[in-house]
Amino acid sequence: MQEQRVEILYNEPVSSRYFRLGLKWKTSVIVPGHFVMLRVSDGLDPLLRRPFGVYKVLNAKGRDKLKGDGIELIYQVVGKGTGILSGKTPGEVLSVLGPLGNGFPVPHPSQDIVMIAGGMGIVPLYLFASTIKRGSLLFGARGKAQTLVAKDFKALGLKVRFATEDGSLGHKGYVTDLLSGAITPGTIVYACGPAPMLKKAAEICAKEGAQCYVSLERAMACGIGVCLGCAVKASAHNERENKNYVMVCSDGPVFESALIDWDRI
Amino acid sequence: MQEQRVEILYNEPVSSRYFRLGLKWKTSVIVPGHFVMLRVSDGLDPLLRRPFGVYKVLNAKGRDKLKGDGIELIYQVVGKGTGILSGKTPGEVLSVLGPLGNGFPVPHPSQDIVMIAGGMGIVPLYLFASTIKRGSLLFGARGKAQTLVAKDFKALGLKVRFATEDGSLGHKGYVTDLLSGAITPGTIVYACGPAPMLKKAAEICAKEGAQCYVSLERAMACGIGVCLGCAVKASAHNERENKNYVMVCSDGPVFESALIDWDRI
Amino acid sequence: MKKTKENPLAIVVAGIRLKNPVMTASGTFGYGSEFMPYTDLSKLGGIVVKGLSLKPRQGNPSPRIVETPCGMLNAIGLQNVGVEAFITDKLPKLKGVDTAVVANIFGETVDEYIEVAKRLDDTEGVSALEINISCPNVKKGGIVFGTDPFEAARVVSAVKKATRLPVITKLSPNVTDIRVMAKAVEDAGTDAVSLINTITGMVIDIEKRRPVLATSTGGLSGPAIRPIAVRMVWQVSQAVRVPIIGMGGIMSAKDALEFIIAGASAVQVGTANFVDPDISVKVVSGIAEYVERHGTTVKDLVGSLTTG
Amino acid sequence: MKKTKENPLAIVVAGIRLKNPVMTASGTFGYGSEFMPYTDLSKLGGIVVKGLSLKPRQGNPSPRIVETPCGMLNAIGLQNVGVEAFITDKLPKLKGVDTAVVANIFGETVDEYIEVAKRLDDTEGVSALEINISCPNVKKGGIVFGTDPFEAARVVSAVKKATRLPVITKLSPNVTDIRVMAKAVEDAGTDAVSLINTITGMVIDIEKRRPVLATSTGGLSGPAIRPIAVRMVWQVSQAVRVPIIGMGGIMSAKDALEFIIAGASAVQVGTANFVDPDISVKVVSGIAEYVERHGTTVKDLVGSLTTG
Ligand SMILES: Cc1cc2nc3c(=O)[nH]c(=O)nc-3n(C[C@H](O)[C@H](O)[C@H](O)COP(=O)(O)OP(=O)(O)OC[C@H]3O[C@@H](n4cnc5c(N)ncnc54)[C@H](O)[C@@H]3O)c2cc1C
Ligand SMILES: Cc1cc2nc3c(=O)[nH]c(=O)nc-3n(C[C@H](O)[C@H](O)[C@H](O)COP(=O)(O)OP(=O)(O)OC[C@H]3O[C@@H](n4cnc5c(N)ncnc54)[C@H](O)[C@@H]3O)c2cc1C
Ligand SMILES: Cc1cc2nc3c(=O)[nH]c(=O)nc-3n(C[C@H](O)[C@H](O)[C@H](O)COP(=O)(O)O)c2cc1C
Ligand SMILES: Cc1cc2nc3c(=O)[nH]c(=O)nc-3n(C[C@H](O)[C@H](O)[C@H](O)COP(=O)(O)O)c2cc1C
Ligand code: FES
Ligand code: FES
Repeated sequence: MQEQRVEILYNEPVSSRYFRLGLKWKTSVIVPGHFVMLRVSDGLDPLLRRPFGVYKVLNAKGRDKLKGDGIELIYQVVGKGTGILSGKTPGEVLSVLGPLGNGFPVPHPSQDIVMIAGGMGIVPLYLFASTIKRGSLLFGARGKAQTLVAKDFKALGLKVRFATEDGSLGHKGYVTDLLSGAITPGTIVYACGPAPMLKKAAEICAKEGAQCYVSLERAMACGIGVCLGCAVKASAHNERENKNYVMVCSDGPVFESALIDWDRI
Repeated sequence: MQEQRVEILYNEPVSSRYFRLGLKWKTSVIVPGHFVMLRVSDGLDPLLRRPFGVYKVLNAKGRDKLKGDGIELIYQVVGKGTGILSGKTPGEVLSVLGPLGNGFPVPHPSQDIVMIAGGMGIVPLYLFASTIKRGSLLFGARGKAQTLVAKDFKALGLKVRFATEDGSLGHKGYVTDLLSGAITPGTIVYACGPAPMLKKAAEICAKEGAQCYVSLERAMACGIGVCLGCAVKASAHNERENKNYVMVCSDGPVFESALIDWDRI
Repeated sequence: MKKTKENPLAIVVAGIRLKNPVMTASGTFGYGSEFMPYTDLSKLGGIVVKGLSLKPRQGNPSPRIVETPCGMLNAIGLQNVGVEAFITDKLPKLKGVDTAVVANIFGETVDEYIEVAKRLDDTEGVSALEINISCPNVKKGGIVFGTDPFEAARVVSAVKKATRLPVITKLSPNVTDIRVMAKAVEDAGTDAVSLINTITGMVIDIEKRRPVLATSTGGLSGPAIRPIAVRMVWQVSQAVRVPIIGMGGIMSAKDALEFIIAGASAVQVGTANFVDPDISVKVVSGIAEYVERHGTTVKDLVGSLTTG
Repeated sequence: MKKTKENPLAIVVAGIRLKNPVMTASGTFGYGSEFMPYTDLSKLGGIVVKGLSLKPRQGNPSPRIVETPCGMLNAIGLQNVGVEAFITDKLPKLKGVDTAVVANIFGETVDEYIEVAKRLDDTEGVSALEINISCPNVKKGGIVFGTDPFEAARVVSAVKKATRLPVITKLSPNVTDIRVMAKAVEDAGTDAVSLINTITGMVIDIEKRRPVLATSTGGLSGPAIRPIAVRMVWQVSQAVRVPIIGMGGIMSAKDALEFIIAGASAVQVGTANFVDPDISVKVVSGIAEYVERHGTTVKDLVGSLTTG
């Protein structure tokens, strides 16, 4: 959990706006769903760390494959911080805080597993899938270019169904369109992606009686539950527990979908 | 004079804290004493450009050797901006504004020339010396390590005398200790270095009746005479011309020493 | 019926027609002509020149500037050539440049403001006056005009009487409630307000144990102050009806649009001109791109913020 | 004659003995114990906990934070567990940690301040109270206590009467003249002042044309505001005799020393804790190195600035 300075092993473009970042990492076991906070520059702008999910544990040893020589992150260049990150070269050293947060709960062996990802939401789900090694994935993306990482998924031997808004791959439309058809009341759904997608997935699961866990994203300052910046409104059910807001970084990022007030997400 | 984005040709350490920076530069003729303003990062911190003198014109062609394929700067890592600069690699592109300022005046062919440099003050004097190809240099530095660039000077065939505070090379003490002995009333002195050194040099020259030109440094924001930030107080003589302050960037950086109010430098 | 396609960037502020909402801020653009080698002045909505006083002023001792995180402090001390030399030496150089020229003026007494305003009143080539009230009021023991609503209003109504030019009053952010100041100068008859001027700050050299600036404190500008400036523009836009010119840390079209959406009819680019002397023109083209992409006009964007 | 070598970093502020002048700022360090995995709390001069109210508060809707150039805005809305849960659940976790614990308190009425203060008065493990007066005064239509010298003084004297603990009053920077506020709370009996709290700011999402924060505006913190904070500490140090605790954008020992030299007896590190949870301890060792190199003490450095 400590802050550490780790070496960059590789930082390679997957496509023009997506990069795989390999970091030396020997210290702690990663649980799928964990994230890390990277400091992209020693300067004061950008000031805050940037959160990223863990995609892979490199050269993982042992039974659960969650401790190895390094970790791989996948990031999309969207602004200042990720722009600077994309210019880093192997051998450079980054300050990393983590692993942080609570991971995905382990499913019951008898449960059917459906993973549903939108865009970069694929990241924590891949690590989860590579541990659990069963279930199927529904993957929504803007277009074909963004589905590159899905190759890794297929290599795991998991069934992957695509949805693209432009119809360039798989179903034309939203990935949540595929969800009702893929679940039954016993299914456990793991979802990660943009808020509207998660909201829709939560609704569908509630309707179909499936269990649903979502991994949320929120602008973060500290990543460790102290700034109270990454709050999301808890559902009325949770309000009775006297927790009106939950913190994505320390209470999450993975939540049971019923705990979230989806109207105020 | 325009802002341009130029490619880094090389950025090599001379010693641990000094770097030679080669930049592609085909556009404009450089006059010795000119400086450029570099933007070390596209981010907002550091916000302002950093001023650096021009040390060399690379592959210079033609009579006056002042137009070539590139320019070389030498910089010392002293803070945030120069720290970032030292991490840049060949092929990266920098935004450069320049050449800026007014260079050293050309001496009369009959005049004896003495150059006196302290630390990084060597930079503009080297370009001057490599054009004028005569005279002698008095070079003051903290210790032996900082005198590396003096090799280039010797290669020009000029006489160099050193002064180091720790006595590790040449005279033990201040470089200005050597000045009285090196000049006569007809000499023209070109000085660049820290303010106390310049002040002392100006005093000695005034006393000995030698002409003296100094190249000043001052924190700069714009480099083009509009922010009025780099002001230095003019001497009483200049006050009569209704110029109480002169701007180092646009009125200088080279000034006749009598124009400066050395008590308020 | 013919429908002339109007310039979607054009905006009228205090009766001044600007071809686009981007002006350069006083003190960061000299007298304008210094930027001719670096940028195309005719592409700018307007130029606000360095603050002018009745007599030339030599300014403060040096050091006058110091960089700060994402900003800078300046204590130039309002050095300027004086209104006379401006009219005879500087203004003629802008002849033929197709942009609005605004003269920023200041004084140490109300009378001085009046005299500078009068001198500029019959000067060709000046589109408006911008009154800098962030100046020490010598008669009031150095308290700045701009932090006292009564004194600010006094200056504004005096200048209004002394000139036929539109008057923009430039507000200081160093106040508890900038709406109070804005209302005071609106009531005094200003045609527009511009904000924000710099925020007082200080940097200390810990080795010398002295302030870096010769005057101890200076004015903070640059992107560091932008969130404060946007907030103040938004507050003022809800308090007054006169148009607002917003500024403080604008480095890009995105930043400028924050001010416009918050309620500014036009913006001024300041410190950024030091970083890139062509940046103001880049802000213009960025705004043009945004307006085009959203099929809107600057006029419609002004104050288009939805809150709550 | 034996001369005991004293700790050159030690300082007494408002009767609290600090082993060094570095504290953590309220709202940026949770209730302290959250940082145990990341840093050694016993190396800190003190910890100021998240602002406490009489009842638990749920805080503001989300988004609550946004990054700005060299800073951030927050609108947490003073979410906290309430004074009761602090005493029973949070404070015991700091038992055995060798550092001063300061409880930051606030209320929406003077009575609420009094009740929180009273509840903490007989609590073991609390060294002092810090009163946050940057809170909306519900009885005065939401005007914050901290921008009105009379209201601020009312809070301070009420709290002073309600507690035997030393009282530190935390000043808001959103005022025309912070010296007036400092003097008002000094006269009301505060044992020390701390400054600055955040400066109100706003960031707009230009695509949505909405403020990024759910509450529209938030408080600006981080290195962007440091020059303003240093200036205010210096001004206050010339206006009052009570000790000053300085803060605003401290990221390093160098920054902390600016505040101390300007007149602060101690400093608080805020936003920087988010960037590096061990940074406050690094500030301590940097100050130790400076004090050693200069053969001086923190006590002698306080207010050692030479101007003019
Ligand atoms: C728990 C968690 C895990 C994440 N995992 C990944 C991942 O594996 N791969 C990946 O590419 N991204 C991930 N993100 C998102 C990533 O943190 C942001 O894309 C990144 O911080 C943007 O930084 P920037 O400086 O480039 O963008 P900025 O310049 O800061 O902003 C650019 C745009 O991105 C938005 N943005 C900024 N910060 C965030 C944020 N924290 N969350 C969402 N949007 C943001 C801004 O609103 C703006 O529109 C994750 C976020 C969280 C909270
Ligand atoms: C006309 C001119 C020509 C110059 N030529 C050279 C050169 O050829 N090689 C070279 O190494 N340096 C040169 N300098 C100095 C160089 O500009 C500064 O060292 C540089 O700006 C420091 O940037 P920084 O961000 O690393 O330091 P900062 O983090 O900004 O400051 C570190 C330290 O350097 C001091 N400093 C900052 N800016 C300046 C400045 N402009 N002048 C003097 N001291 C400053 C600060 O007070 C501080 O003590 C020149 C300066 C001028 C004005
Ligand atoms: C070096 C400098 C000089 C300035 N001089 C003046 C001036 O003469 N008159 C004035 O009204 N404002 C002056 N200002 C304030 C700017 O016009 C502007 O209000 C302020 O810098 C905020 O904008 P910015 O952050 O874009 O720079 C000056 C600012 C700087 C940085
Ligand atoms: C997320 C956050 C929460 C804060 N909460 C409080 C608080 O509860 N009470 C208080 O007095 N100050 C609070 N502050 C203000 C800080 O204590 C401090 O005064 C301010 O952030 C300036 O210091 P900095 O720039 O080092 O952060 C908070 C600041 C931040 C960033
Ligand atoms: S990011 Fe600070 S509490 Fe979650
Ligand atoms: S640096 Fe701006 S006038 Fe010289």
